[in-house]
Amino acid sequence: MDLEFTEQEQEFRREARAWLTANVPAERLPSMDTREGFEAHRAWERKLFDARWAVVSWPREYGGREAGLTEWLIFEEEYYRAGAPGRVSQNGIFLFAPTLFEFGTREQQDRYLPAMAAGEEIWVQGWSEPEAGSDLANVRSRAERDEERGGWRLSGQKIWSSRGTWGHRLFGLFRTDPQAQRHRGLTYFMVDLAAEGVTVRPIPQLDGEPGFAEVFLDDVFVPDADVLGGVDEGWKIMIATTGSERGLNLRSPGRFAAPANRLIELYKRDPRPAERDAVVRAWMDADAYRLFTFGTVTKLQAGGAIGADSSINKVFWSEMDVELHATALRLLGEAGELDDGDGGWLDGFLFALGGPIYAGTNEIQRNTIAERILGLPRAK
Amino acid sequence: MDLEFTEQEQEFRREARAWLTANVPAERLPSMDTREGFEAHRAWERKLFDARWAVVSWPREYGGREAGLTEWLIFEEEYYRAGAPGRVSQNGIFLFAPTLFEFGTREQQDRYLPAMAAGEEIWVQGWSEPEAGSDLANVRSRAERDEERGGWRLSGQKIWSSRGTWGHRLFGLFRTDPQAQRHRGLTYFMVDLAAEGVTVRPIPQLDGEPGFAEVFLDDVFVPDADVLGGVDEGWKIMIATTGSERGLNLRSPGRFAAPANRLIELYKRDPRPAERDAVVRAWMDADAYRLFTFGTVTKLQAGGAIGADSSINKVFWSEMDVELHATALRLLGEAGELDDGDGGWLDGFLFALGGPIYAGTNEIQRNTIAERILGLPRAK
Amino acid sequence: MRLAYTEDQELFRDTVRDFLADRCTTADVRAAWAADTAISARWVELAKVGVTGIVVPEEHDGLGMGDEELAAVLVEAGRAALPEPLLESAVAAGLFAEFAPDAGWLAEIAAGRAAASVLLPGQRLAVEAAAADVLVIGLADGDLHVATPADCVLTAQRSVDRSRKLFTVDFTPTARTLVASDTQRALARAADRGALGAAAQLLGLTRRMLDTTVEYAKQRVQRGVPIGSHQSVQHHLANVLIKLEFARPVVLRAAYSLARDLPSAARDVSMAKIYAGEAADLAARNCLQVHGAIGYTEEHDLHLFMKRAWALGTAWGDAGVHRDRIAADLLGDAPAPPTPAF
Amino acid sequence: MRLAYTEDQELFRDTVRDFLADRCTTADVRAAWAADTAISARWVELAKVGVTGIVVPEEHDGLGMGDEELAAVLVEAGRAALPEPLLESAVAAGLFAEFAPDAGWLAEIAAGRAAASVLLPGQRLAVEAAAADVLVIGLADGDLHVATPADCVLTAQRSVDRSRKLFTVDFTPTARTLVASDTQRALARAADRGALGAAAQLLGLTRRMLDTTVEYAKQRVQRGVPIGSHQSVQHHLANVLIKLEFARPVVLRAAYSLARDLPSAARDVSMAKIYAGEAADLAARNCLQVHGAIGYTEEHDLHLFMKRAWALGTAWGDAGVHRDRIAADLLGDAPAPPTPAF
Repeated sequence: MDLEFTEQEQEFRREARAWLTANVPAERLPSMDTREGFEAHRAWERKLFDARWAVVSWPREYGGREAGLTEWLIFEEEYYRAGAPGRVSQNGIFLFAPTLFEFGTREQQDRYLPAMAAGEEIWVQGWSEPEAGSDLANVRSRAERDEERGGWRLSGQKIWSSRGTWGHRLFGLFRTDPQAQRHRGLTYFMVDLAAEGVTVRPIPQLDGEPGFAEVFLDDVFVPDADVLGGVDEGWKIMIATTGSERGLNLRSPGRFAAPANRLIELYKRDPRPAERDAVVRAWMDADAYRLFTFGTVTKLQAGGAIGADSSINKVFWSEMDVELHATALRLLGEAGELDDGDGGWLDGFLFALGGPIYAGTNEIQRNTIAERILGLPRAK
Repeated sequence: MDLEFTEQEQEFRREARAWLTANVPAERLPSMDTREGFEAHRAWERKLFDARWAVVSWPREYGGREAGLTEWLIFEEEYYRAGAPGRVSQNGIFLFAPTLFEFGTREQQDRYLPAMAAGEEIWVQGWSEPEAGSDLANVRSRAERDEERGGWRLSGQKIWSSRGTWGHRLFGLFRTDPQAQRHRGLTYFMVDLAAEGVTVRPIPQLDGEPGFAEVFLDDVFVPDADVLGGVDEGWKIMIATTGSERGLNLRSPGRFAAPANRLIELYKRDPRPAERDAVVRAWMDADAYRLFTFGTVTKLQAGGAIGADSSINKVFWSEMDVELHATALRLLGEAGELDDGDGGWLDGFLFALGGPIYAGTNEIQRNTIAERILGLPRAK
Repeated sequence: MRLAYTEDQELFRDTVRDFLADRCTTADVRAAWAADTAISARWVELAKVGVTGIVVPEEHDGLGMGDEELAAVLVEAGRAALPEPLLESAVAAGLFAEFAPDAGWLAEIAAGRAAASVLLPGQRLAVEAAAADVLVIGLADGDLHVATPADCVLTAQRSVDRSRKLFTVDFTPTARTLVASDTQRALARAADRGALGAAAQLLGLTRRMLDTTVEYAKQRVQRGVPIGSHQSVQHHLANVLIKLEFARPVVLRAAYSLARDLPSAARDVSMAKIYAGEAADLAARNCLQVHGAIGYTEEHDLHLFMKRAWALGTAWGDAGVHRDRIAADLLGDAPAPPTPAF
Repeated sequence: MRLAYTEDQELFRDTVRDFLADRCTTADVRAAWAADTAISARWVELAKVGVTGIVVPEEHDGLGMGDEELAAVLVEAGRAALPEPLLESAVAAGLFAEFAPDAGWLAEIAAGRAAASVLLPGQRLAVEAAAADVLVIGLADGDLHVATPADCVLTAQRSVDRSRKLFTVDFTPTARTLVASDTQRALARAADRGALGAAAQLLGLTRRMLDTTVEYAKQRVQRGVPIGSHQSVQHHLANVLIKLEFARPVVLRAAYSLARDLPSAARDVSMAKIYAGEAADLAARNCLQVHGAIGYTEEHDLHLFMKRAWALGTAWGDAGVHRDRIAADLLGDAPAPPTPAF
């Protein structure tokens, strides 16, 4: 066992910390789900990109530092520790990019990755559909062949598309073979949201801002160049991406260590002994999550895979995040129901409540744990 | 609303308290699931009976006081408050007697009720079978007609029969119509455990004592006089009894108020602030249970029925009971793993763990609540 | 022994329920979100049903009832997420009746011509302080003041529930505003009425969230089956019902105790606030989870009830505050504070 | 950065696992229940595999390893519910190595010719005090004594886990038994080793209860389907696995910290004890529930593991004690006690 960081890793940490200290905006940016906040967050992404901190684990040619997993963990710790803004490009750089790296052509990568990393193009996920719920194999949106123009005409409806209100491009599955059942006959498309036939209806979230949207597609032309991977092979490709969504990338330990430490400070400022154990619990859980992630990184570095373990991870962090923020609101006493500006505890609480729902509800995750890890018979 | 007791009720309370104070044994009796303890508990039942405190809600002719529900609650509060012994006749007087009163003939009542109330005959439940689990409609034990002798010959196997090791008589369902499916074709029998063909195999419980038993019946003759209600009408009759088991009778509020108050004393003797909230919670839950029961009694006195509400009741008390005792063990610190003699917390904990399992697991109770009270579609 | 409302009380409650089902729809609640004040034309109508004057003595045109009836009606207010300061006006009315019965406010409130806001010792936030006609302010030293918004510097605060128009109050007491001194006991009782009223509303909110979600779970079909047939959904909702059914008698008992000023009243109220708050918290959590993404939007009505539940769980003393009070009473490990600190 | 055992450590652990699978069956554990002492012929065999001498220095015929290897092996001991005082002997060995390396006990323990019991400041119960060859007793004033059972008046106590032969110890310290003074720091470290060892065993117990119950849930058919296909059963067991998987790295880190005497070692150990204890508690609760009545009997093996889990959850400082220690460290609301009070 070795829980120390190497001198090189520590130097990486110092460099990241120095840059963040000097550059993180002193005041919280407006919500990224407002027009103004969206632009402010894009500008921040640009700044990160210019200093080569936007996508540390990517290849240098696309703006990264080729950082390993440990360095990535360190960067994330420093990022959240510094109270830096949320990542408006998150769906692109964390969720979609791994797929593009694995299944995209060189041309597609060159075309999309730099703009994504620089915050120029914000990507939007197109997974859920109103009738399909969390069951992606039920996708009904379809793509019809347009030989003449060399592409496809897409029609249908996507929902719960994060960043959909202001974002630029959507990635998602469409049914290219109407005869095929369930997860067969689906193709992975990249769609320009400015294209003719696209209508975006913003949906206000719990915090009142249109953080996600419904996207209607009516005969939207997408050229062959924007098909990712092979036609009818979308399911296989999608699995890789949802693996990322549920796995390591979206929720780095730094994401929870930072608020856990802020919670300790909040408690110390005005101790309420009745909440002491909840505060300790929140800090311990964030710490346990960090250690769990260390274990996962160790496994990955030894050539192992995450697989269904990501379900264990997702249930834990999403429930911890809700409890952590609920504890903070209780510590605030009477003020717990108020927007607390820079404190951001209420916003954080509302945001956290989405955790047990999205990327596969925790109920489905628990079924997955039972069936795929414990080997229990399939639930009916 | 009126949460006061009448002068008459208060007088009843004083009388009960005075008698219990004078008569409850100073030392805890040995476990009723040992031979010695079983007899000691029977002797105690006899003493209760002689003073007309064994079955306060029964008619005077069978040894009762015709107490109403409120008086019954009062008696139970005083009974547990006094730290009086557990009721070895419980399965008979609380679980089976309501059925016997409702469906038995006058002869059956005269024959069995007085001996039951006096602790002379201890009754044993014969519900579960090894393969049927909690699904009583799956009963496989069968009764074949014996016209010649005027009765039935019973064969099969019952399991988890509380008090089965030392008890005298068993009540339960047997299949009289082998053609009938599920809950049809079942008949309610009373079986003398001393009869030829009965084998009792004691099963040690978590506490090491044979609190329940497996009962094997091999061609056991039961005369027609010991059929309760009509042939093939056992299911309907059984429903009434399980209603009692899950409902008001088995778990009076006094059953929890007494240990909750003892828990407060335990905390005060050696306060562990980390357990303060759990102690307060246990006391509050016991108090809430008392109020809930008051609500139920109010409803019953107005002519209402309990019905599926008993599932709400059962989940609450059984989980409260486990938490209450677990809290006590934590308060005991290092000694929490020890048999603590008169304290009885460890025994109480082990006993409480059965609560969420028996009389319909809490999982099944929650399904019942969802389906029968909330009206959700049947789980598959 | 009888733990239930009387037939008369139930009749009154049912009348209010019917009125609110008609006149306080979720569209009306949304209107309150958008407006500067939640006090609308409905206030006079509520007065006509008797609701604003429940605890106003009969000689001042009220119903002359007490905490039991107030709690019964506030359950309905919770069910409808009624945004008006009904509880605050009732708390104020209690103090008026005791210390300033002839100041004229009692009849105004009973008639729906006035609404009151209130600020008790330890509280920093006053509901509808700007739009209220009168503010009743109790100070920690026991002085009781009656002021108007014009006497105060008010700073608006944004509640998670935007229909709650909250303000911090900067108030300089004067001889003109002072109506009584040494009112600590009455102020503590007023705080208990507030906590009881919040608990009652939390019960109604829980019921509403549960009912809404049960309907959804019956109708929403995924993979060919209604989601309500999944055991996980069934257990989520069964757990809410269990919490609710055990909170109900606790709130009822608190109303009974407070109405009679029993020695246990403060403890009983604290327990009611805790139990109702926990039921509502669990309802919000589980009902959101059962709804999934649709429940996470402001387009769906669920959030109106969740946010009210969170706000009222915090207001009038949260669970920690009330648990401390009960612990002090039961375990004697600290002197029981006479009034919940907020 | 690498949070995992080395290949060598895993190899050793696997050897012990195989040994225990063969030589510590549930029949063997039941035999320990029935006997006066749980120390059996297996003790020498354990010594041959190296297990009794893990932390005994090599010059005294031990393996000269530390807390990491000890924890790895104790996970296996937990999985098998090994009843021998392996942890107690290791804690004693640590103290011998520091204060009485030449008293001869180290080699005796490593060879399996002796087993030790231990009583640290604050503890009232000693495991196997009567059958042990030697008792190491630390007093609150920092004096360290080495005694034999004959030096003490022992009173047997009945643990819920009858394979744990517990005694209260009435011991009069003498100059003959005294081996060192001012050992407070070492005694605190010894208590931390005990807590870590309990945590490790709790992990193994959790895994065993879970595995046993998963098998049962696959095989037990009710109403035509395996009970493991019910969502409620799936979620009960998934919740246990989640607790276990998050407790594992916490215990691993504690072993790492304690092995290196890092400044955070005490806090890390406390966290390990809490997490492993909670995992085992939940496993006991949920696995019993999934088994139903059959799990409630002493005929079924489940109870052997549940009872050990309850006992070890309490021993070496329960969750409340360790939470206090972490709170003191994190929140500074009280001076951190150097050693868990039991």
